[in-house]
Amino acid sequence: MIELGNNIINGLAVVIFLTTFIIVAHTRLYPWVSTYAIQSLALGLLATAVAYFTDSFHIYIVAALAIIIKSVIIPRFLRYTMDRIRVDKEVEMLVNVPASLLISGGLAILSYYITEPIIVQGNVITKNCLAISIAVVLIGFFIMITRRKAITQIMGLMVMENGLFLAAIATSYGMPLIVEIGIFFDILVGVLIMGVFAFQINRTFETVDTGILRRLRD
Amino acid sequence: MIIEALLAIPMIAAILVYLIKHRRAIELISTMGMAMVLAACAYLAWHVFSRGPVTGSFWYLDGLGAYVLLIIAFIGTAATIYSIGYLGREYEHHEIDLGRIRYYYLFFHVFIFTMLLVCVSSNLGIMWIAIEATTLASAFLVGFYNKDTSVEAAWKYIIICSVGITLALLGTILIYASSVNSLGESPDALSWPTLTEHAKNLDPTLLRIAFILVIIGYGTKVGFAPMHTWLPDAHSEAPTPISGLLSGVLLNVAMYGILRYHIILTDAIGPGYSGSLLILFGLLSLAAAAVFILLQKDYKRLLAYSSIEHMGIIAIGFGIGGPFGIFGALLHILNHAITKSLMFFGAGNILLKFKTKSINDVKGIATLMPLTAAFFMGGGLAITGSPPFGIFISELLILIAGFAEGNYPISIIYLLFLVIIFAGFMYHISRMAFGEPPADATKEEPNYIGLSVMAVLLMVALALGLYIPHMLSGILANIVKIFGGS
Amino acid sequence: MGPAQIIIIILQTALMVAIAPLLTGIIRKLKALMQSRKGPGVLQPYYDLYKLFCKESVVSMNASWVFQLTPYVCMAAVLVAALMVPAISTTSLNFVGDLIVVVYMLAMMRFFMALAALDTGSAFGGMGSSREMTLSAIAEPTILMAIFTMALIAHTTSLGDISYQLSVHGLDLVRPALFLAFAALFIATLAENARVPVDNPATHLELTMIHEGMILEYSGKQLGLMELSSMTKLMLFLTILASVFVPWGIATEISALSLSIGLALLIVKVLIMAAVIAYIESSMAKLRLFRVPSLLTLSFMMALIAVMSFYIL
Amino acid sequence: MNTEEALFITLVLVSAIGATGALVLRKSKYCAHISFGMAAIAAAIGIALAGSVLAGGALNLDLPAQLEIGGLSLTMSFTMDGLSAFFVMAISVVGFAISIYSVSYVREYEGRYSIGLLGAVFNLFLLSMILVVTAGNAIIFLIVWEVMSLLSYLLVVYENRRNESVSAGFLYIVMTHIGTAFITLGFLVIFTATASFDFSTFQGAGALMTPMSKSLAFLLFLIGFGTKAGIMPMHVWLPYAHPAAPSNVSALMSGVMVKTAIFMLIKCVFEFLGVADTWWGLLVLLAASISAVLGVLYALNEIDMKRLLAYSTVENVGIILIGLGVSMIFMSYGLKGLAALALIATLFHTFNHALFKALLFMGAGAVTHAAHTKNIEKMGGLIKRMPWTGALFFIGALSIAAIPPLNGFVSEWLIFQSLLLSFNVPEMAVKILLPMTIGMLALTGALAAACFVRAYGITFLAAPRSEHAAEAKEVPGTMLAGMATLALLCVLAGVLSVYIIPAIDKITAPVVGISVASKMSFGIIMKPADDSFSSMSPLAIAAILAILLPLIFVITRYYGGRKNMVYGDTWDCGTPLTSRNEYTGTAYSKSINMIFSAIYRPSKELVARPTASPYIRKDMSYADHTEPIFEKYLYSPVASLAIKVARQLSFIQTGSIQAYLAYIFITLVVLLVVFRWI
Repeated sequence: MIELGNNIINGLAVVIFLTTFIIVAHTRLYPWVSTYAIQSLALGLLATAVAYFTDSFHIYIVAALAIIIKSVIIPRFLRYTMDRIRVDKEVEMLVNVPASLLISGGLAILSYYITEPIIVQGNVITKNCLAISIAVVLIGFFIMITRRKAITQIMGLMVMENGLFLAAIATSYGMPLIVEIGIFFDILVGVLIMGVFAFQINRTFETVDTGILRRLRD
Repeated sequence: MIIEALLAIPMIAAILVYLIKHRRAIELISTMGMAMVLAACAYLAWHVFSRGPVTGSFWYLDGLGAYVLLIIAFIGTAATIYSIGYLGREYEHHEIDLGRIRYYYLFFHVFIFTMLLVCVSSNLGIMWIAIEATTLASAFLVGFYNKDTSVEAAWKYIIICSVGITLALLGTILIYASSVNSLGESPDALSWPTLTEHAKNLDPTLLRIAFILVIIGYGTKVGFAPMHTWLPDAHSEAPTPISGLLSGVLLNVAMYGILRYHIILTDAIGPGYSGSLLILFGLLSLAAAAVFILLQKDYKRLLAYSSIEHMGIIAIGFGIGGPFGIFGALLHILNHAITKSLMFFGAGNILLKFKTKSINDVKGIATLMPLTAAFFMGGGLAITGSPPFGIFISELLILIAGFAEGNYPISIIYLLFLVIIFAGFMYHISRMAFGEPPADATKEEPNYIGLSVMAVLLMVALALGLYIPHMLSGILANIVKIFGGS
Repeated sequence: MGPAQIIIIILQTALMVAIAPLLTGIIRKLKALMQSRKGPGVLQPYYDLYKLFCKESVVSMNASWVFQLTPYVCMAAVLVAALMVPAISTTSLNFVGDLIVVVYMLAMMRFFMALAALDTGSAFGGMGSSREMTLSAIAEPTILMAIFTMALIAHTTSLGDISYQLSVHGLDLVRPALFLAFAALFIATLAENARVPVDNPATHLELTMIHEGMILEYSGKQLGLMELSSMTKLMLFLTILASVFVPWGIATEISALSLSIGLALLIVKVLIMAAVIAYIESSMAKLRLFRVPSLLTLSFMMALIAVMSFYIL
Repeated sequence: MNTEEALFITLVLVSAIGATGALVLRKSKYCAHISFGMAAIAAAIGIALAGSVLAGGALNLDLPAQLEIGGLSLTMSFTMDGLSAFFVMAISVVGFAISIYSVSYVREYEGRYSIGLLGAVFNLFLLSMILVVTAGNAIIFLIVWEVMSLLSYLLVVYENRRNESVSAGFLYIVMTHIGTAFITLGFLVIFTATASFDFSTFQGAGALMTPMSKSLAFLLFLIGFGTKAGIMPMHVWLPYAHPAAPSNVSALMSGVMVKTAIFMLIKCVFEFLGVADTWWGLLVLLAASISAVLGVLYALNEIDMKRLLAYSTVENVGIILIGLGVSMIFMSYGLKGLAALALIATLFHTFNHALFKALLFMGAGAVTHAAHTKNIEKMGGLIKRMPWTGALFFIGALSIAAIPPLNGFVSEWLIFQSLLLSFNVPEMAVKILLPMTIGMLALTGALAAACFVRAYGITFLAAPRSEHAAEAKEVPGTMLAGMATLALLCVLAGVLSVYIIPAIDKITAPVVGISVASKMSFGIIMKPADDSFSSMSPLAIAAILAILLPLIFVITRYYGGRKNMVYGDTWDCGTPLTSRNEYTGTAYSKSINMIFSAIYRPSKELVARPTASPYIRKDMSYADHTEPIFEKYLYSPVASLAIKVARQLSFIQTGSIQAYLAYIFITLVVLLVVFRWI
């Protein structure tokens, strides 16, 4: 039973991991969003699995929230924004795909290296996911650094958030419910506000390329 | 109960100022609101300092929290009153319309609310939410003028801080994990009192990793170098009263976030580890500030960098620790809040007058606006740590701590940077204050309401330099005990 | 200090003033002889002075009271200095001041003279005063270093005591330092008294004048005073050299015999030095102004070596 | 509450009233009278206070603790012993004269700058100096010390629309702040041994400290206080800041403010640390000799009246420190008597310099006030137009040129004596080093004389060199009164010095641990604490001069018959003589300039506009500059290095958000990896 649980959870974790790499690899915007949606879905399912195997009720709610907000609302909002500001659908990257993939791989190894002392002494069934989750966080961060469009930066942040969520589930079956809800709310508001500013950037500079945001410097 | 009330006031004020469409009324309400917040905070603080921490289902307020709370309320009130004069002037010169004013005060109060929430929340998770919320609320105020630069600043602000905050959340999660491992799953597994209580049982490895994430995460918001990059942009682009609020208060709130973890680690594994990280980032910040203050061309950015410097000083103070270090750092939080907002208010008057933020274009303030010049110079001397102003005492205490704890090299580097920064700062502000004023400029003070506020702030800064009331030192001494590392 | 000493002090001071012009006359005469000229009589300076004192003085419009006051101050200063210097007897106004005070009295004289030179607004005056102050500035260290040497040898700086110590303890106080210091001070004397090779007292060629340039605007009684005071100054210096550095024979107690011996020996010593000066002046050319410093540095080094040799030997 | 405390508190109150009054009545036309009147009263109280302390009283004023933490309590305490009383006396006497002078001097600024502000800051500045020398605790000291610097800074930039005074002020405030940093470190080094900041516990702290930390503290103090005192090479600010301020303030700064540093140096070295090692004294001697010689050399070359005086302050601080250094050397060998002698000489010269430097600066103020320029080349002939100022300035010049029997001479004589007595030092090397100092001091003295002949001659004598100088008017009575007070004191302090020495000895006795008054003053005679060595009597000299001068006058008048003066033109080689033929200040210092060209490193440019004929020039312009060594080779390199490094590093703030995120990312990764290692 636990075995099965472990397999399922690890499997889903791997899915999340892979989707992250796909996002790194893709060069067009819409697939990003859909990949992100899939990743979030996997995350939700993983949460559900955890909830089922540890039969703790509040994680079901968390899972539901995850699926609704992360794999439905946010992707829709992002698509809507992209349509509104009519960005060209290219992802402008500072580091090309192969290099990005290699670096991401390196980051993954790094995160194993870092979390190793925790994993050896952890005692929750999902502990192996911790490394993956940290890897996802780092790679999300990497995406924010190397992709120039405002939208892609938001996406990167979202990927990081997914990594966090995974970490929360992995290490401690999620945070207290109230906190989780608060966090989801924050993320949602955050994305909305960033979208608003993306609009403003587009209005002021006729582009969402954050590379040109260099008026303020010393 | 009182805490709920305290949190309710700014929200109500926010809603009211947004609904009402009359400038005077808006100003009145927001002033009233802040006054009430101040009163409530004063009451809470009295309660805490006389009867010990206030606790609630989600709330926990001890001396440290109450102290920061008071600073928020005090500077917040000052900022509202200053805003009346400042926005009033811009309104009369038709630079902004009533809509913008409503928008301004709406987010002003929401911003205040979020900061209050940070201090009173007992749960680290909720504290994280609140800190993220401060970013979201203030982002709008940073982008207030909708100019290209302000939008850029706002974007950098929100993105960089969100990333940082995200890392902080990861840290929080790890802490939670360790507490769950030891305490088992429970809603208050993240509540601060519980964590400090059981700090000894927490898993050190997790704590250490967590603290790295937290100090980088919240440190981004505090403005530690090298995560400080957003700060000068945001603080210089925001409307000046908000700059004062961001520099004087928000940074301290974020610092408060770090301190909570610092205390947990102190209790768990002693002050050494987190302390040395604090010192590291403190010195980095001092260095960065020194570099950019030396060749600064924009006086609001100048002040922003000086905030980075002072956050560094505070971090060093807490990092060095010991009675003097922590006492000095706590005192420095207060001094810096007062002085920095004073400086920004002065900069606001200058900006209203000269319509430029470039240091080279500002000359002869002493001739055109004697009072502003006096307060600005006074503030400048105070902020660079000259006696007889408060900051001198707190900086000196931190230096003494360095010697008392035997951290000689750190203390000397610290002093060196202070001197360099003094030189750079004086160079800029003396060029601004003196010299032959532009021919066309008229001799007139733009903002008298603001001046009264500045006068009060300068008086307080001066008083704290000459005499520290026993009440205050008693309070600080109590707070120092919280850092005890029992 | 009884009346006898007082009388002696006054007498020997008066003597110095009285024979100062004679000294100058003698030097001039010796120079003339060495240059195989006949030259004026040795009493000529007295005639000159008398003539000057009988003349009215013409004073520049620009001049102020500084100019008027200076001659009297110069004379007074040099007299005060003379009071402290033992000439024929070791008794002198020790308590009033020591060698340093003497030097500073002469500095006072110089100070007023230099100001008076500027007072008339003539370029020569300015030139002279500038050069005078410059040269004295670089001569000063030598003089004080020489004084220090004497202080080391005799453990005192008051002139009377030095010459007393030396003449009483005789040769067992004699060190190489003494002669080095003597030589150094002698060079300084040449510089201080505007003698060749530093300055030419006989010249009136504008661009080479130093001392003469300073007193160029004086005339009549005032000029007379200035001349007399500078003659006395030279006498003073030679007396110091004679009765402080090589005081042997100077009267250490008050008796007619010893006093007369002292007088005779003093005159002999001074005459010898006068001869030396005359020889130098007729055998050497005046140095270029900016060569003088090297000469004075040399004298300073001598004085310094004097001190060191005292310590080391 | 005893008399001293009462006096002290009234002093503080009076200054406060003066300051506030000046601000309140800034519009009234009696503003100057009130503010500076109050300052004068405060100074008078200061004299009384110092007097009663010197007479045997004591001040120990403990205000409530300013702050108490962790067993450390910073109390606002003010104490006065003989030493501080001496300095309070100097400050108050000079302050008194200057306040009187200022009443009508500040009229110069009417309508241009706020008199009220000047009056207020002046009052506070005077008070702050008195507080500095009475502070009883290191923290309080640091506070009042910096406050003093800030107030003087405000006075330096008083003419705040002139860029040069603003930049001078900037240089000043930065240098003094650096100095304060060193002082703070010094105190902290002592603190680590005493665990308290009270000066009472600092007393003899040297016993608790390791030789290493003692020497460290000494160096820190020497640099820190040396900056304020203007020792080379920390003097750079002084020649700019002192002249930039209004003349009455320059007088205060040069006259007494720099002395507060001397005070603290004596206190720290003799009372706190105790002279541990001979090289301390030698180091002081070295710095002092350099300051003295270079100071006077730069003064000689200066054509700006006030900057000339400022450089001469550097020189005199050098002389003072020569005395101090010798005293330290004697102390290190336990030759207490000689140490006492040297210290007495030091203090006496400190006091004298306060008197005549303040007098000279006031004179400079009067002159610039009348001639509307600080450039001595544009003055001349003022002695006829401003006879009183001329006379008073003359006295100042005589005293600073150490002409007997004035005060400058007496103190220099004492310093010479203590140097001459250095053959008592047991150590050969030191013995041989000290004569060099004698040479330096002699050179300094003679050059100082030259400098002030030049200053006085070019400024006051001969024919006026500009219109302004030609129609200069004598300054009002109060200004003259202020100067006359100090001039009189200069003469008295010189002539009656024999009776002042014992008073100073009372002060130095507890510091050095031995009283030498009985060996120094005998009736009208003064001896250098060594009976047979030498003796001197300014009073007698004065008397003899007083007899001789009239005597000589009468003799010359009647010998060879009475003749009357004839007035005519200066001899002009046949061409009419104008002020353009006069010897200029630049020309006057030219010969010295050439002799010391190794130090001045002069550079001259000669621009000639030719005409058709190669022999006739349309006109020629000549300019020569001397090179400020320390600025060029010490300070500007450091400053430019700092700027350069900053420029190098400023790429951090590129403005690219990706870069910013990358910084965070790298920090994170690095920290995590490092953590994993440890």
